[in-house]
Amino acid sequence: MEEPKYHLTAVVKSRAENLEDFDGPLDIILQLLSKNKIEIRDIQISLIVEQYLAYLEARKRMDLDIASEFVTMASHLIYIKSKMLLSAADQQEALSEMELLMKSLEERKCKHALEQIQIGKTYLAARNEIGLGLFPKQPEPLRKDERYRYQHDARDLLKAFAMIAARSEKLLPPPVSSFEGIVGKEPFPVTKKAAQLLKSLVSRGVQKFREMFRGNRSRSELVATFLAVLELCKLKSVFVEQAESGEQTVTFLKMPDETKMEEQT
Amino acid sequence: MNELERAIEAILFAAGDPVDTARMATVLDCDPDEIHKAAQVLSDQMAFDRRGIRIVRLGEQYQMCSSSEMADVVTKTLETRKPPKLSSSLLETLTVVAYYQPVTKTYLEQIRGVDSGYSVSSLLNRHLIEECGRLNVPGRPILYRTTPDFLRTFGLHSLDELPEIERMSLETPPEQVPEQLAVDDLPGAAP
Amino acid sequence: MNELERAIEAILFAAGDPVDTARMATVLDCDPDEIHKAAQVLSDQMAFDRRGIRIVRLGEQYQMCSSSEMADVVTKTLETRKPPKLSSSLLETLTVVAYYQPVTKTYLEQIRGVDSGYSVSSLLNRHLIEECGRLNVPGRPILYRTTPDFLRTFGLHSLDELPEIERMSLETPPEQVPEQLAVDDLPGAAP
Repeated sequence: MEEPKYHLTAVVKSRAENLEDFDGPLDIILQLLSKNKIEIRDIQISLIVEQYLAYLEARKRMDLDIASEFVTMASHLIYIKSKMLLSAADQQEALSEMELLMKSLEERKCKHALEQIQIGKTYLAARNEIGLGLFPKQPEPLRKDERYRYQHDARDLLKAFAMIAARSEKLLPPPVSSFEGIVGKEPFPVTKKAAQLLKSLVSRGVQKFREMFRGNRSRSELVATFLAVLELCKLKSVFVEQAESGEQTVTFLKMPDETKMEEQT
Repeated sequence: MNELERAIEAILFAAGDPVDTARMATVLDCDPDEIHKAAQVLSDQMAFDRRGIRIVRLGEQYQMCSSSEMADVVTKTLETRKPPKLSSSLLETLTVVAYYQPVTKTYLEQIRGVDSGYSVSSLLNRHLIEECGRLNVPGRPILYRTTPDFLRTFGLHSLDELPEIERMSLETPPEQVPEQLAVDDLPGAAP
Repeated sequence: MNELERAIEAILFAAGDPVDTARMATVLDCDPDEIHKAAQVLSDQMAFDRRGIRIVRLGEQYQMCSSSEMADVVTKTLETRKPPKLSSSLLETLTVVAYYQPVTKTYLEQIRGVDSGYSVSSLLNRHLIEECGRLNVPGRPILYRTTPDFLRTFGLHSLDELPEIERMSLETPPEQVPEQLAVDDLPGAAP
């Protein structure tokens, strides 16, 4: 449904309070009127009628739908305008007339929309039974696979540890890994160190405790030396005492029992 | 029957509900077009062999269902019934939703000119329409659209198959109190 | 494919659940033996064609199901919700197992200070920990250790790559250290 368009000069209120030209169909003019974008006094109805006739002339035929719509709307315009011209007191009444007009326009649209819907409804009604015999089924129960499928940062483990520590308010037993390089393994065997010490003591008799550590290259060798001295003491193979000077000395007594030494490794 | 067709057959069977082409494409690591092609081959073969099961296309989804030729034995075995045909007012409401979706109840009542609360809830119950969010205006009214079940029931493969009509754009009035319009389309359907 | 096979296919599809042979025989107005024969033909044909769907006999019933070869893609497609990520309590339990393994439930409950039965079984389900023998003490409690899945999840190649726990993280946080202990470490901060 093609609607005729109208051109009116300097009727639409712009922001700058200048009046701009209007181009568009009649119902837009009515809308603009209702929103006070156009003053009824600025509208020349004769101009609209002229343009409408020109439109008819161009189309060379009468569209009854458009014609009746035009007559309804144009007559309303004339009615409203004549009321406006009569007295300012009639303005309110004129405005409610406008609203009524707008409403009837909306209703016309709805009616048309519903008529159009009937086309679709007829089409659907004919197909109403096509799919009624197609039965879908319930989903098959899922075979659950709960295998974990996310990636975590290894540091999440540390955070979790901190959480436990914070909550328990007591020291957690350190895990085995914390002892690695201290006592977990014995990179420098105590037995080997004990043998070295014995060899050195046998040749010299007495030695300063401090000297036993001379030449030790690693923390584990230092530990081994200390443990070896303690172990040899326990086996009564050496004797440790503090001299007047405050210096500890180690004295060789006898060779220890071999089997007991082996338990060390 | 190739591997892709086997997989689609298994998925559609297990799902029961319509399955998105895109979802199958992701899982089966292939192009959606390949899914469409394979599903179409399967569907055609089933129709040609007049099998007891069929595959139907519903927009961008596929669904497996029993053949309508077998509707009688299926309903007898399962002791169900074919759903009844839609009444004229339900059909009208459904048509408005189909053309104007997503649409609010107020908007469709404006077009139909009658209260449509009963029709809407009835279509929701039949899974022919569903909620699809809310309109961002005061009151945040619920929006409705048609479902894949709607397509299947009416033997449509997509909404594009609906005949073309002129759609009006209405001035949406502020949410109307349906009091003035409270002539329910179902006489005696008191709330 | 004959009419009886078509009907059985449609019925088994729509039912989803197992269907009695007798019930199908009644509905299809034939002998149960004929149902058995037709269902068997259908079942064999599907297996032979390696279809995505299969028919299995369960005593006097038949059921249609998706092929187990397709279980993976079916599960992937249908899983609507991603399985949840590890909760903090699961993560804690897993951490204790990782650092103290092999470990009994009692020991890890002692460390965590809370009951951990649910966490342990949940981690077992997710294949992040596994049983690895029993501790040789009265009651012979089960020992747990982490799995290769655990290493993969945390991007580790071996347990040696577990981040080292710093002394700080093992100790009570400073703000919770009792006053007398805290000041000892500070020279000149005599009470």
